[in-house]
Amino acid sequence: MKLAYWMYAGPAHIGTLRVASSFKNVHAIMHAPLGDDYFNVMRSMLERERNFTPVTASIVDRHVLARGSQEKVVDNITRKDAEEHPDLIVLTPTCTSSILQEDLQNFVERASLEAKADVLLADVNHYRVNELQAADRTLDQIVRYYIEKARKKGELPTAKTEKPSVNIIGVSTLGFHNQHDCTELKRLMADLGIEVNAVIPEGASVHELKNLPRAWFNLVPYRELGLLTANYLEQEFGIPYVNITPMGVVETARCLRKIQQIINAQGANVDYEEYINNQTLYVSQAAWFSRSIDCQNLTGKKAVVFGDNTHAAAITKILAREMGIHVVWAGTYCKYDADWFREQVSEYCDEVIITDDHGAIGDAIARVEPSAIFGTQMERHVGKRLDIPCGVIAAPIHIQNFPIGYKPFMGYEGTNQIADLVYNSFTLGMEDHLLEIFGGHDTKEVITKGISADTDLAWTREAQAELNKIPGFVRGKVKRNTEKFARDRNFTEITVEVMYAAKESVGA
Amino acid sequence: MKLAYWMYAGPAHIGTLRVASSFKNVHAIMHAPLGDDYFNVMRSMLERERNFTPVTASIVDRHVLARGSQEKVVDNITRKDAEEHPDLIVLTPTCTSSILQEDLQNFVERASLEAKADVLLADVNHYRVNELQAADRTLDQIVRYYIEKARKKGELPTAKTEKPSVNIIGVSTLGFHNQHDCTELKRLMADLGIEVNAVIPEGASVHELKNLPRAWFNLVPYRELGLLTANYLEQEFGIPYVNITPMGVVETARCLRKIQQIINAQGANVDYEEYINNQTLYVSQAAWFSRSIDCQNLTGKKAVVFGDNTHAAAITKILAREMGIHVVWAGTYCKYDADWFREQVSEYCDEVIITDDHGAIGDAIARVEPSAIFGTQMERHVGKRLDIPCGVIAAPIHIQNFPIGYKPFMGYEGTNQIADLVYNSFTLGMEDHLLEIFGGHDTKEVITKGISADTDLAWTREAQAELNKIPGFVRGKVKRNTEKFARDRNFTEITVEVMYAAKESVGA
Amino acid sequence: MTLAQPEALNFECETGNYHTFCPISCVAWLYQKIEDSFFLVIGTKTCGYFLQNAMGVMIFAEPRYAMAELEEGDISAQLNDYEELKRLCEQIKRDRNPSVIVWIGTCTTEIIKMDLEGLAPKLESEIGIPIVVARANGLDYAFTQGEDTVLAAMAARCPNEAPVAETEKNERNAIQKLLHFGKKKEELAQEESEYVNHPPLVLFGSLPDPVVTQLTLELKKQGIKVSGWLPAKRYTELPVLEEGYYVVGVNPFLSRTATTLMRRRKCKLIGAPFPIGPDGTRAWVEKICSVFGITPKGLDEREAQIWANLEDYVQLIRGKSAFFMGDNLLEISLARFLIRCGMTVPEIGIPYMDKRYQAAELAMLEKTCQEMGVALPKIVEKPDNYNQVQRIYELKPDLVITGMAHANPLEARGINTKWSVEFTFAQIHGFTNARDILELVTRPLRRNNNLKDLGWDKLVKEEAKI
Amino acid sequence: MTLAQPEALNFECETGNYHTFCPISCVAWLYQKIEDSFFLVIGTKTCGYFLQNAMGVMIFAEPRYAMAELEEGDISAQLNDYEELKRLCEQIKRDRNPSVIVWIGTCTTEIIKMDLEGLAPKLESEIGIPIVVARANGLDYAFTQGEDTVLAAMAARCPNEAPVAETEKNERNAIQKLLHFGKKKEELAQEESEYVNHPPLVLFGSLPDPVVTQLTLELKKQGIKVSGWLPAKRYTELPVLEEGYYVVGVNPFLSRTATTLMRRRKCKLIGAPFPIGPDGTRAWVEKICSVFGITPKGLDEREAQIWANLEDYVQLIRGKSAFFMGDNLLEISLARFLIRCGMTVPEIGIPYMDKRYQAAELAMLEKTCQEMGVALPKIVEKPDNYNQVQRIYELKPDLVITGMAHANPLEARGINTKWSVEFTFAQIHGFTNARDILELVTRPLRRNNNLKDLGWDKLVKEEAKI
Repeated sequence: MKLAYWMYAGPAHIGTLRVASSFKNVHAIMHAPLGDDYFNVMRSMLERERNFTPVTASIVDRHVLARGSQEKVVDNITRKDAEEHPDLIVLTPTCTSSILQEDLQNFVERASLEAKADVLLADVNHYRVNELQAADRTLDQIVRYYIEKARKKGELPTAKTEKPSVNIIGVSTLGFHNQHDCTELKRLMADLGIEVNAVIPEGASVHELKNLPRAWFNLVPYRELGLLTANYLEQEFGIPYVNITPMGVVETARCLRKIQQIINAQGANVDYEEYINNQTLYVSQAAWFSRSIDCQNLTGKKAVVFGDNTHAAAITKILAREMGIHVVWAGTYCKYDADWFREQVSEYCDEVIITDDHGAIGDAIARVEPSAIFGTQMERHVGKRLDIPCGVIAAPIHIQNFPIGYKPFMGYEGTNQIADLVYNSFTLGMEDHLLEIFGGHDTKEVITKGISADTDLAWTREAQAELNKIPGFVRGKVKRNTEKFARDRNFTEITVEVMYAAKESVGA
Repeated sequence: MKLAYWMYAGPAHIGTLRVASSFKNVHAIMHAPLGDDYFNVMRSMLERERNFTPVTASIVDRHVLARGSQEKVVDNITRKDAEEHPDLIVLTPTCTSSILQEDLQNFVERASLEAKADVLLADVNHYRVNELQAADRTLDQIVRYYIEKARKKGELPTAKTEKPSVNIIGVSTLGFHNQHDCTELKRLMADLGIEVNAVIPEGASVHELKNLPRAWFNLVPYRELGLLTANYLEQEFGIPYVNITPMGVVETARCLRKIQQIINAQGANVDYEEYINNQTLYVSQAAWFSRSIDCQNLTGKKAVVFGDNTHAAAITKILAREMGIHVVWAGTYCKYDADWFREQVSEYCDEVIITDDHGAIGDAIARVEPSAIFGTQMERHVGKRLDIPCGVIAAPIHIQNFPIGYKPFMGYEGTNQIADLVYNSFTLGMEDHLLEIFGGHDTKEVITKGISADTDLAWTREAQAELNKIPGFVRGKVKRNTEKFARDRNFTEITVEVMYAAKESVGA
Repeated sequence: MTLAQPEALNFECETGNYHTFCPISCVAWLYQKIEDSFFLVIGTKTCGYFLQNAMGVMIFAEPRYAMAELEEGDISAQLNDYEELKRLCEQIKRDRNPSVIVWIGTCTTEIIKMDLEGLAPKLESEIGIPIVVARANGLDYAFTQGEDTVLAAMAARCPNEAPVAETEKNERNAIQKLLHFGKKKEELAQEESEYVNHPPLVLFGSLPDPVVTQLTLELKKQGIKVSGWLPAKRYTELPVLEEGYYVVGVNPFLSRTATTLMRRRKCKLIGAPFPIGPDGTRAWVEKICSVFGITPKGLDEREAQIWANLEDYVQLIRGKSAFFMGDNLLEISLARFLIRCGMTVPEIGIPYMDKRYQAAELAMLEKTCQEMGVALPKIVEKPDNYNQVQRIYELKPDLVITGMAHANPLEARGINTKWSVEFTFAQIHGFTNARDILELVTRPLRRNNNLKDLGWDKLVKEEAKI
Repeated sequence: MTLAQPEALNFECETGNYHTFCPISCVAWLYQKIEDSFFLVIGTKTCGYFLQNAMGVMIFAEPRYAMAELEEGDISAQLNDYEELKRLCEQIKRDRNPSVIVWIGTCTTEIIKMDLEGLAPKLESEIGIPIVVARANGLDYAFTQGEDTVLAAMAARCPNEAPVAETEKNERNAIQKLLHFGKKKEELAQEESEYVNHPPLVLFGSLPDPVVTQLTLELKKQGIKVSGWLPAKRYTELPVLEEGYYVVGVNPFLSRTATTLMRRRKCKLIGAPFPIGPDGTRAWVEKICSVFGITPKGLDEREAQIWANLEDYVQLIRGKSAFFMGDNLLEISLARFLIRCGMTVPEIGIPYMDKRYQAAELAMLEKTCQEMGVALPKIVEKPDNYNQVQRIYELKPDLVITGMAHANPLEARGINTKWSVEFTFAQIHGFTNARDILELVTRPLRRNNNLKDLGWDKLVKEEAKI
C-alpha cells in the first residue's frame, strides 16, 4: 500500500477512455462499480464538451459480485449498439473490476455475434500501467485492429498520396492544450505544402484508419501518446515517423528539417530553410523576445521545470537554450520513460529528478528557491505557498488548461505563447518583489523556508538589522550563504563585517 | 494646480507622437526639454519595437529659453530630412515648450522650403486635450493635409474599388492590443469578402492617404481614435462609417449587420446572417461559454468595469447581456466623451461613474466589494490590495498589454479571449476563497473594509463566534446586512437569533 | 414512525444505468465537519483519481484524508494487509495525530475480501487511536450514502451513558458550549427554564455548523432542547446515546444510520418529513413537538413570513416544470418543496428509495400535490439516464436537476439544468436557508432569461443521437 | 584637490541630441532614501506621465511623491501660485506629515518664472514643515544631476554646528546608531579607540543603506570615522557641517553639491577617483587616508583578493570592447574600471563633463589606459545619438552601454547592449559590489553566448536607415 494524497497521471482506464471517446462514433462500456464513470464528468466539465460523453458503465453491483456479470455486460453492449449505432464499442474494466477476472474477452466475442458494431476489449494491465501508457496501448490496439481487418478484406490501399502527407498521431480529448496544438500543426503542415492524411484519435472515424498507410510519414508530437502506433506502422508499412516535438523555436526547426529529410528521401524536393528562417526571425516573436532586453534581464535567473516528458523536456530546452535561463533542475513524473527524459535534458539543467511523489517535488522546489516554476497545477499551488510564480506547462489537466482563446504550445504561435508564459511568470514575481522593496501594499513576511531555526551561529544585532534591510526574496539566500561562509571558517558569530566578507567571497 | 499621483491618459504630445510614429516613414520632431522624449523609451520597451523610434527632440535648453529657438528647430528638421528621407516630418511641442509661444508655424514654413519631406505642425492645445483627443486630432490633420494636397494636384481618385472595401481607421502604436485587433479585423473582413483598402495610421504610408476615398466605407473600431477622420471623410466624400466596436458576440454581429446594410446600399448583395450564426454558435466558443455550466455559476455575481470608453462600454455589455453578470457600476476616464458612455451602458449597470481620479475609483471598488473587477492596471493593483481579482481590459498601456501570443479583444477570436479573461478572473478569485474555506495555505485575515470599527451595535460573543464561522469573503457583507437589519429595528445588541433573522429577512 | 405507504404514488424501477459520484466522496465534507478526524480511503488509483478530480482544489489544502493505494502486491495478497495498514496508520498518527481514523473500505476491499472489520480493533488497540470502519463505496446506490455508512459506524461509538455529572456533560457538548459561551452559571440555569421537560433528543446528519445552530435554535423556540448531534464537530464529542433517547434525521439518505440507532442503540426514531423548505421545516418541527406533546408556538406565522420573503424567487418558477434525473436522494424533499412553490414535477428519478425511512416525506409529497392541484410525479428508482434524456426531449421541462455529467450536453441542447450535487453542498436546511435553495433553482432560469433574446439555444449542429 | 588636467585625453563635443531621462526622476530613489521626506514635483502632465511610466510599479506603493500638476489657469497666471502651493502642501501635511517637503521645480516653473525660492520660506513658516527647493529638470544635462541639485539644496539645511554634547551627537546620527546598536558605553569607548584622530569627514551622495554601511566600514578599517552622510536616512538626521570639515563624494555627478559644500559651507573637498570598482575604491580610500596622513593598511591584499574573486567574470570581457553612448555621468568611472578589467573603450559619450570635479577620475582613467596598454578613449560630451549609432555600426563594439530608448533596436541589429540606467540603480560602489557591476556588464555577453549558435542576430529585415 502507498499513502497517497495526489497523483500526476490517472489510472489506466482513463487513458483507454480518452482514446476511445476521442474517435468519432465509438462508444465505450466500462465494466465498473457505480461512480467509476467520473470520466464523463471530467470530459463534460473540464473540456466543456457539448455532446454526451460516449461512455456507459455496466454496473458491478452486489449481484455481479455474488454471481458474476452473466448477461449484463453483453446486454449493455448490444443495447448501446442498437441505440447509438457506433462503429466500434470498446469494453474496459477499471482497477476494481479487473480483479474479478471475469472472462471479458468471451463477453466481447458473444456480443460481437449480435452487435453491428465492432467490439474490442481494451488490453491493458490496470495495475502496471498508468493513464498515459494505457492510452498509447489502446490507440495502438485500435489501429492494428482496423489495419488487420482491412488487410483481411483486401481493402488496404497500396499507394501513397500524390502530394507529401502526414498522419498526426496522438491528439486526444482531455489532453493538455491538444486541440490548439492540433490546429497549429495543421496550419504548419499547410504552410509546408503537406497534406494531413489523418489526425488520430481526436475526431477520426475508425473507418479512416485503413488509410493511414497512404501517408508519407507520421508525426508524433507527444512522447506519451502515439509512439506505439507509429512504431507499428513503421514495422508494418515502412512509414517513417518524426517524434521531435515541435515546441520552441529550435525544436520546431529541427522537426521541420527532419520532415524535409524524410519527404525528400521519398522523392519530394522541398527546402524549408527559408520558411524556417522567416518564421524564426520575423513571424514568430519568440526569437526576437529571446534577444530583447526583457529576456536579457532574465539571463541566469533560476527556474525549475516539472511535468510529463513531452512538456518538461521541451520547456527545459527552451528556457536553457533559447532564453539563457538557469534550469536548476528538471523533472518528470513519467518514471516508465525516465531514460529518454534524462538523455533529453541532462545537458540543459544541473539536476534531473524522476519521481511521481508530489511531496518530493515540493521539497525540491523549496530547497532551491527558484525565481519561477514551470510545472503542473500542483506546482502552481506549491508556488503559491512559497510565494514563487508558476507557469503551468503540463497535465494533470485542469479547466484552466482548456482555454477558450487560442493558446497552442506547439508550432510558431506556440513559441509566442510560451514566451508570454515565461515572461509573465518571471515579471509577476518581480512585480511582487518590487512592491515589497518599495514598501508596497503586498508587503508580507517572507517565510524563511529551509533555514533551520536552531542555527548554531549567533547573528549580532547589527548584522541582523543589516540582514533585514535586504529584500525578503533574497534574504534567505544571503542568510544561508553567510552562515555557510562563517561555518567554513569556524566563526561562531556573524557580524556585519562577516556578512560583507561572505558577499565578497561567494557573491552572496 | 492639482495634486496628482497617477493619470489614466497621457499628455497631448504622446497622442500626436503615437499617430506620427505609427505611419511608415514619418518622423516627428519634438520641440522640448531634455528627457521629454520618453515616448521613445515607451515604444521601444513596452512594444518591444525592433526599430528606432522615429522621434527626435530638438532640445529646449537654457539658450533657447534665453534667446529663443532661432535656427535650432529648423536645423533639426532639415537635418532629419537629409538623414532619414522621411515622407513627412511632424513638429510638436510639449506642455512645457508650448508655453514659450514661439512661432512654430513659421519654423515649419521655413523648414519646408529646404526639406524634401512635407512638414506639418501638429495643431493641438496641450493644456486642453489629452493623449486620446490629440491622437484623434493629429490623425485627422494628417489625412486632411494629404487629401487636400492630392486634390490640388488633381490626384484624387474618383472611383470606388471594384469589390466592397473598407478603411480601418484608428489602429496605432502603443494602443491597447491594437495589433492583434487589427489582425483579427482583417481576417473578419476577408471572411466577409471585403477588401481592406487601407489601415491607418499603423503601418500606412502617407502616400496612400489619397486613396482613402476609394473605400466603400470606413470602420472605426475604437471610439477614441479615428472618429474625426471618419467624419471628415463622410462630409467630404460621403463615405459612410461604422463605429460599432466589434467586441463581444452581440456587438460584433451588430457591426457586421451595419456593414451589410451599408454595402448593400451601395450595390452589393450580401447576407451575413448565416456567417454570423455559424460563428456565434459553432466557431466562437463565447456563446457556448455563456450557456455552459461554468458561466451559469457566474449568474448574478457582482462586477465593476472601468476603462476607456471603447473597452469599458463593450465589456459592460458583454458581462451584463451575454454572461448574466451583475455590473454594479461601469465607469470611464474619458470625461470629454461622457454622454456617449452614459448612453451606451446605462441600461446594463446600476450606476455610471465618470472620473479620471483613480482614488475615487479605488474607493468605489472598496464600497461595493465586487467579486471581480475589469479595469486598467491601476484597478488591478487596487484589486490586489483588496484581494479582488481583476481582468485588465483597457489602457493605460503596460508591457503586459503587448503579449507576444495572439490575444485580440475584437472579432470572434476576441470573444474567446474575453470569455477566458472573465472566467479566469472570477475563478481565480473563487479558488482563493475555496482555499480559505477549506483551510488552505492561503488563509488570510480578510480586511473588513468599509465596516466602521466604532459601530454602535454590540455583537454578543456567540454572534461574533457565529460570524467568524462565515467564510471571510462574505463575512463583511453578512455583518453589514445584519447591522442594517438591527438598526432598522432599533436593536442594540446582535445575538445569533438576530443574525439569522436578518438573513431570513434580507437574504444576507 | 409513520408506516402508512402512500400507495397513490407511482413507483417505477429502471435499469440503474445512471451517473452518480462514488460514495467515497463523503470524505470531502465529513473530514471538514469532524475536525479531529482523518479519513483513509483504502482503494485503487481509480478511487484516488476520482477524489482528486471531484474535490478539485481541496487537495491543496492539506486535507485530513488520504488514499491507502492498493498496489499489485496487495491485490495478489503477497503483502500482509495488517502490516501495510499499520505502517500507514502509524505514519498518519505521526504526521497528524487525529482523534479518530476512519477507514473507508472501497469496492476493491470487498472484492479482495479484505477483513477491515477484523483488522481494525487489533490495530486500534496497538496504535491507540480509534479506528472506525465504513464500507462506503460504489456497491451502494448514491454518493450521499457514504455519509450514511460512516454515521452508522460512528453511532456504534457514541458513549452509552453520560460519563460525568450533568453540568459537565453540558460542557462536553460543543453546541451547548457555543450556546452558553461566556454565560454565567445563573444565566444557564435561567436558560434551562426556557426548555420544556422532555426525553433527550439527538439529531443525526452532517450539516455545516451555522445550520446546526439554526436548527438547534429553531427547536429551542419550541422549548425543545437538542442534546447532541451525530456527527459532532469533534469525534471526542460524540453525543451520548442511551436506550430510549429520541433521534431524528435531517437528511433523507440516512436510513442505515436510523436503523442502527433504532436496532443497536435502542433509540426511538421520530419519522418526520425533512427540514428542507419552509413547509418541510415546519412539518419536521411539528412532528417533533407532537412526539413530545408540545403545542407548537408561532409556527404558522414563521412559515408564512418565510414564504413571503421567497415570493420574488417563487414568481420565477411558479407554473414551471422540473425534472429530477436522480442523484443524491434529496430528490423527494426538493420536489415536494418545489411543488409547494407552484412547480410541476413530471418525474423524480432517485437512485434508491427507502419507503420506510422516507415514509413521512412521501406522504407529504402526495399531500402537497393534492393541495397544489398538480399531478403526482412518477418516481423512478434506479433510473436509466439514456431513457430519461429521451423523456426530457419529449417533456421539455423548464428545468432538469441532474448530475455533472449531463449538465453541459443538456444546456447545449437548450435545456436548463441545475447540478443536483450543489444541493448536497449548499446550506439548504431550515427556515433560514429556504431562500438559498431557490437561489440555486432559479439561477439557470435567471441566467437564461438574460440570454433568451440572443437566440443561443441550440449549440450543437445536429442533434446527437443519445 | 588635484587640478592637473589630463591633457592627453581627447575631448569632443557634439550636438547634444542624445536621449536621457529627465532629472526629475531622482525623486524615485531619493524619496526612498530619505524616509521622512515628501517630494512634490511642480510641473505639467508631461512630467507626471514620465514619472508614472518610468517608475512603473512604484506608483502603486503609495509613494511619498506626487505631482503638483500645473493647469491652464496656473500657466496663464490666473491663479495665485502661493495659494495653490499652500493648498497642496497643507493636504500633504494632513495626509502624510513628512519632515520635509522637497519642491522639484521643473522646466515649466522656470519658463513661467514661478518664484519657488521666494515662496518657499514664507510657506515653510506658515505650515511649519521645512521646504527645500530644487530646480531639477530638463534644462540640465543628465538625469542623475537631479540628485546633485537636491543634495546641493539640502547641504544648505545641514546643521551648522553640533547642537548638543558629543555623545548625544553620536546618537543623532543614524549610521553611528546602527554601528553602536545595542552596545554598552564601555564598548563604545573601546570602539572609539579603533579610530585615528582626524578632522570630521562627511560623505555625500545617495547610496542604498547596505552600501553606506559597507563604505563606512571600509574607512573604519583604516581608522577613519565617517561623521555623517548627505543625505541621511532621515531629513531630521542631516549631518553637521562645520567650517573646515572634510567632505568627499561617492558619485561623479555631484559637482554642484561639491561646489556648494566648498563655497557655502566652507568644507574641504577631497578630490579622489570614485569608489567604483576595486581600483577606484582603493584609490578613493588611499586618497582619503593621504589627506589625513594615514598609511593604508592591507589595501593591496584587499584589492588583489577582490580581483581574484572577479576573475571568472573578467575572463568573459577581457579583450572585448565597450562603447558608452552616455547617459548618467558614471561613464568615466565605469570605463576606467572596465579598461582595468582588460576591455578597450573606443568612445565614452557623456552628457556633461565637469573636468574639475572629475579630475582625479580622469587622471586615473589615463593612467589605467597607459598601464593596460590600450588606446585612450575618445570622450564625447553632449553626444549625438544618431552619429553614435553610425559609429557603432562601423566600430562593431562587443558591448554598447546605452539608454533605454536604443537598447532594443541595437539588439535587433545584433549589437549587445546594457542599459546605462541599471548602473544608477544597482549597488555598484566599494569593494563588495564590484562583482555586481560585472554581473550587469557580462549579462548580455553571457546571454548572447547562450544564443550565439542559434543565428538570431539580425532581427530586422532591412537595415533601418538611422
